[in-house]
Amino acid sequence: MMIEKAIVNSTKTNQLTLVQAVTDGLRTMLEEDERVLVLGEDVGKNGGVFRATEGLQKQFGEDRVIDTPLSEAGIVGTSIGLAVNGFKPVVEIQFLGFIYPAYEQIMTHVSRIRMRTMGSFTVPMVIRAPYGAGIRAPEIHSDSVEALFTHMPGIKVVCPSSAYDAKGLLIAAIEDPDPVLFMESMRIYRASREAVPEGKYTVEIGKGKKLQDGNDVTLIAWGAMVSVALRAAEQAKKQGITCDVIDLRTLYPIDKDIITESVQKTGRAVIVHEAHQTGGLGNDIISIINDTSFLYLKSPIERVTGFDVPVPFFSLEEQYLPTPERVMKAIEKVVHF
Amino acid sequence: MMIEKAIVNSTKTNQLTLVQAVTDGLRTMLEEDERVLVLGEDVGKNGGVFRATEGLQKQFGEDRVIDTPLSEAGIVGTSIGLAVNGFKPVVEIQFLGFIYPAYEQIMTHVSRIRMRTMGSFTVPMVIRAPYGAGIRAPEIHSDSVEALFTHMPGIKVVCPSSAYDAKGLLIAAIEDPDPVLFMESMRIYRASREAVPEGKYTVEIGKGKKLQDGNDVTLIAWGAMVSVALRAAEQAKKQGITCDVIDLRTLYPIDKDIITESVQKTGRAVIVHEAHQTGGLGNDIISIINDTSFLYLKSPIERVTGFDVPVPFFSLEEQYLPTPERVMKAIEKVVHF
Amino acid sequence: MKLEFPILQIVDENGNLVNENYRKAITEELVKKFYYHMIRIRTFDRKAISLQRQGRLGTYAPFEGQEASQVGSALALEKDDWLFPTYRDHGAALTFGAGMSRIFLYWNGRLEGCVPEKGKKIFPPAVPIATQIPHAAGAALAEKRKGTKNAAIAYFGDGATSEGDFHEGLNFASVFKAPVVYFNQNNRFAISVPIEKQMNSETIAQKALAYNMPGFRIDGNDIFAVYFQVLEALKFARHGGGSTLIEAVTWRYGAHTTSDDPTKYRDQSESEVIRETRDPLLRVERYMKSNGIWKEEWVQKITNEIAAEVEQAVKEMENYPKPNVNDLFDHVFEKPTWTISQQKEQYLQLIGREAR
Amino acid sequence: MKLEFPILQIVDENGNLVNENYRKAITEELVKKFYYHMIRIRTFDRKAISLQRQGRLGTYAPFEGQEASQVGSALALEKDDWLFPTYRDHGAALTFGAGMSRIFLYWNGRLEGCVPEKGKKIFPPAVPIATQIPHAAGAALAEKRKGTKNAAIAYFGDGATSEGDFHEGLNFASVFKAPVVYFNQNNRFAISVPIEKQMNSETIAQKALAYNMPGFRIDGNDIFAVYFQVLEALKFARHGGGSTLIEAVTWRYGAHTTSDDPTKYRDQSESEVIRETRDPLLRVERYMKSNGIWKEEWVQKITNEIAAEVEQAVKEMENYPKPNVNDLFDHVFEKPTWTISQQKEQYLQLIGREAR
Ligand SMILES: Cc1ncc(C[n+]2csc(CCOP(=O)(O)OP(=O)(O)O)c2C)c(N)n1
Ligand SMILES: Cc1ncc(C[n+]2csc(CCOP(=O)(O)OP(=O)(O)O)c2C)c(N)n1
Ligand SMILES: [Mg+2]
Ligand SMILES: [Mg+2]
Repeated sequence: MMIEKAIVNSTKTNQLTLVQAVTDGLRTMLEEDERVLVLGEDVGKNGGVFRATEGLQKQFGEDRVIDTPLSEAGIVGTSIGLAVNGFKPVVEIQFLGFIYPAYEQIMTHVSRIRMRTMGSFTVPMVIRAPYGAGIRAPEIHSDSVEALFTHMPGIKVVCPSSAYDAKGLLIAAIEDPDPVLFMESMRIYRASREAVPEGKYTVEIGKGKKLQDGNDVTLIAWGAMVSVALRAAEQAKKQGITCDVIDLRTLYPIDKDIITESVQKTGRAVIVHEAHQTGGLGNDIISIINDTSFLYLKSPIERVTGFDVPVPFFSLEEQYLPTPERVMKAIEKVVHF
Repeated sequence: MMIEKAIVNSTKTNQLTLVQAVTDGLRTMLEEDERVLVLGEDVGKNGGVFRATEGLQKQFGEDRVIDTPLSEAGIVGTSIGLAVNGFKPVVEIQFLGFIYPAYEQIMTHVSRIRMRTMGSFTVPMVIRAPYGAGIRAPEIHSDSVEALFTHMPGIKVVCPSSAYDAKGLLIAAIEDPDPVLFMESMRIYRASREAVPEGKYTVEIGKGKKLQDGNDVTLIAWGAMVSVALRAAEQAKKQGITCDVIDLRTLYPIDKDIITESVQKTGRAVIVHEAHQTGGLGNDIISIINDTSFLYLKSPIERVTGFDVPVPFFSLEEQYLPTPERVMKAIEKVVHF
Repeated sequence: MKLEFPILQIVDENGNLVNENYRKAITEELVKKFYYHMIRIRTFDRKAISLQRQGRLGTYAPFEGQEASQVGSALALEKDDWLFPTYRDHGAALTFGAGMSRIFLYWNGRLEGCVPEKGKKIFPPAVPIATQIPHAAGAALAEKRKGTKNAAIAYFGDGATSEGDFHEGLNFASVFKAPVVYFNQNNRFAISVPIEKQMNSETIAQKALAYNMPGFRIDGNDIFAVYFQVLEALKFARHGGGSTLIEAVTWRYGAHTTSDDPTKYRDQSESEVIRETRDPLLRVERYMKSNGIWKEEWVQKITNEIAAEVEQAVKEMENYPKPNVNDLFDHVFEKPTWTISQQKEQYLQLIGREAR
Repeated sequence: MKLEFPILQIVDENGNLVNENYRKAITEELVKKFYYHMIRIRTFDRKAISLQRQGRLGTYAPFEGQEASQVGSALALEKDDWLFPTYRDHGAALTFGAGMSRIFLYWNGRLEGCVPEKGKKIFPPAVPIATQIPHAAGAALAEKRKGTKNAAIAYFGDGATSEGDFHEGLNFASVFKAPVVYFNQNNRFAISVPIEKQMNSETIAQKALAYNMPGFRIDGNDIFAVYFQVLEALKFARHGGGSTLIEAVTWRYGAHTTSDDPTKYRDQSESEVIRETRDPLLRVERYMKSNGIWKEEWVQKITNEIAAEVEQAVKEMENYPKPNVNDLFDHVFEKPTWTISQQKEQYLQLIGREAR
């Protein structure tokens, strides 16, 4: 594990899955700051359909962990009112693919109120949403639409790939004075456990993390795609190709420096994401490299992404999602250009 | 004017503004195909807040040109039902900045019904929306969010910059068997007139248009930014720099060939759009050039775009929007790299 | 307009006819049809759950307990009407003529599951809650414009009434007098959220008042009430009356879906009580018995037939051609865009197949 | 619950008190306050239109005709309450204490126009229709959770009732018993669309029934009815009763905005008739006259004062520091992201200014 420059108040750790780390982060902040409220569909008694809010209503009461009507615009819209009036709502959208009814509220209010009022009103809100394909969920439960929010000035977008980061970034998001969309990959919710410190600590929003050092190619991924990139990097190593592997962690604002530094070293880059290619963040990353590292590039940058098709029914989702093989192919392409 | 390979049934032309060409296109198709319906807020008696549907209700009746309740999700959702059941709804969203309430309907149904049913149901719908800044409109009336739709598989996105193209593309969109978002720049609605043929003709969706030939830099723009690019090209000429100027016209699917051909000739590109930079189409275009023309590039590609801030209140909109000066600066940058 | 919405019944829990007006309309044939379809979809439902448990089906949304609502409403339709189901209304879809193996395919993550039988106007299930409500208004309006007498039925749950699309759809339907029956199955839970937390109103039927639309509240476990009320609403729709909102009060016995654990949020013994007292099939059985039309041989016969039909559908599902990767790319547009063609080509090359 | 929603009046068109219950509550001071604020905002409104015509203001949304609704409702508020206006409710905002020059700035495309006076809980005007309706629920809920007695008022038009946010907001407010007054100004048009095409229901008040919320329909040109009904609803809210929906039936005399031409869609002579018979100011004038509290000198005095105040506000607006380009970049986040900082720096460099 990488050493984080984070303020950890406790040295005691627990072995947690990503989703448990989310619960732990919520609990920590509900304890720490009474302005924090948790709202959403089924987050109370049921503890959330993924159990991310398990036990929280029991511990903090129905006033702080609130089951809402089935209405995403209502949840977000009401939370705007709570946020401008002193609370810090952490709302759960049950699946990112069901965030669209709230899109207007997020686009025209959550993200704009600070600017419209020159800071007189602010919306310190976190919107949590499980996202992505790969768990054989019913249709429309598997969207990965971060780009709809990174193109929306006024909101930050975060996407952890590990339990440690999940808790630290979630706490940072709740403490952030501005709205944050917090994306949680369902595919890795319970994929593994790692040591997560008890109590409060933060991971800085806006900073990526180098997971592995190499010389030949820079791999950039986030969320569930990080492990895909790591597996491809292993395959590449067998061919004598070594990779820098970067977990972006924050999708807006993107950590330009970590990308630049790496690409100026390797001269090659492969970006992996599960969202569609057209309009996906891969393009933004290519632009960053174009801007910062043009003369360093040895070959065109490759994107390995979900296709330009709706996320399919689950019988075809493995074909839709990037695989280590597809990433490996791209690595070969940039190396042998 | 460029010669179009379009099927024009009439040799008679009228001098029309862009918005009049839209009306003409609607009238032509209402006459031609009785399945075509026009729906929206104020499109009937009032003829639309921009007069784009002026006179149509009178001519075709309240059954075909329909004033709807104030409800974008209702308009689009109801039109889905009309479309799968034999009609061709052409809906008007009063301003693109008010399309967000309909985002869920567009994202999960308009764009997906064909795939979800393997073609058993289809949605031949056109969504027209005036967009963009520069007319001193009240706040939130000036968004330019094409990228929210180019990242949505299953819908095409079109954005004409001239009256001729507006009519031809609109007719092509109405005849398209798939949904099309048709963006109309308010800033150029009445900026000029040009000869528009009477009757039916189409401009092919998916094809850009070269407006000017040059050797040094490729300028790529659409909608209201085309004239900004053209003015910059003029300035550049005075410095001895000649530009290819491309009007993209269709934003999804982007005309890859016209871009590739030009950039492989010039080796340099400047993309101009009024949407925010992060997540904007400029990034997609850079990716296309990265994929197709890496070895031809003489300098990093430049983007001249709206900033990563909400489109501001109109007292600052001229500062927000790309100007010929900003484009000129970028031209100098790519030339003197 | 009226303000009170008592729960309407035609046949009570004990199988007794409580509204004499319908005595003549209730033929033996009709009652047997009711029973046949309810046992048919219940058999399907149980099979689906067991397949899911065996890993032969994906996550599944069961409807046991709601058979009267789904069968009664679907049987009231004419063959050219439209049906807009949710993820829980495959009971209604099956009754209306959806292919059984297709429903299985749907729950196995297969696109083919949304393809309706030829000529059947069954829309793909609405997964994003309430989004089908305006669709039904539009499809019905199209029928009206074409001058047919066809109508549409849209299914939705109690939770769905909280979404904006419910309101916008009903408003459009009422303004345009679209021939729609808005058929609400109030099973009193939206996953874990009980109706008291979903809304402050005592009934869903009263929400019709906001649109000057006729609203009715019926016993959703009484298939007679469901059938005749929907029939009447359809007649009203076909004759230019516009839309109706019907609230059918019912209960799902089991989990929200096979991924859900109802004991987290409610006492499941309540389900058992309802099963014993208010089960929709039991009620028809009681009615049939007290009217002398219950025949064990007939029941045995249809039970066997249905079992065979369900087994056959499972077989069809399991023998269905494997998912075709071309289908990932080929149905987004009538003609694929270059991005899709290029991505398809590259992908097929990678996995070693030719683009067709 | 009740089903009938007659239009409530306290003072009729001729200035006669028609509900004796309020005789005592109607003091001379109150009536003068009504008149003062209505003439004040009318003066503002006319000035704004004339500034717009002279090119000194951007597109403007006038409210003339709706003064009783806006003033009566705003005067019922306590100073710590919340006000959620639309683009047409600056009359209400002004009455509640918004800075007049700020309202002018708003219509001149200035961010500063949305900055409330210190301590004033006035939200920026809702431009996307109906979006403020859930905001009010949330802000009011926050007050309730803090244990205050503060409430919120949310303004919206007849057209706004068609949006999903109207429904979702009222549902949330009713479920959580949020202390809100949902104050609808039914001016019977949404731009060009008359209410008959907007909804099939005869009243907006009846939509309250969908949420088990008290609903009232009042004469929105009768400031007495508006004031006392809103006061009562606020009291109900402050004491834990939850939200109320009030439909104030009124009329805008002029165009939807200065870009609109009402003669395209309605006969403007109707406005003239209403102006003569039902004008909100005229009604108070008649009341004052028949109750002997109308004093020409007083009217002259306040007219002069208001004229001076408006002129002063215009001056302030026009002498306001020019738009600062830094404001384009500096308020998106508390701390700008690098993309914003970089874009700002490059832009300031280009236009020849230092980043501050
Ligand atoms: C827009 C949207 N939000 C959330 C969900 C997740 N979800 C699926 S079913 C459901 C509950 C629906 O309850 P109800 O409408 O009562 O129907 P029931 O499941 O009881 O048949 C929820 C919240 C969804 N599918 N769509
Ligand atoms: C979501 C949205 N859609 C469309 C518009 C454009 N628009 C502005 S005002 C208006 C009519 C509003 O009518 P109503 O609610 O009756 O209020 P009024 O203007 O009469 O005060 C419309 C359609 C908008 N501002 N927001
Ligand atoms: Mg339910
Ligand atoms: Mg109105």
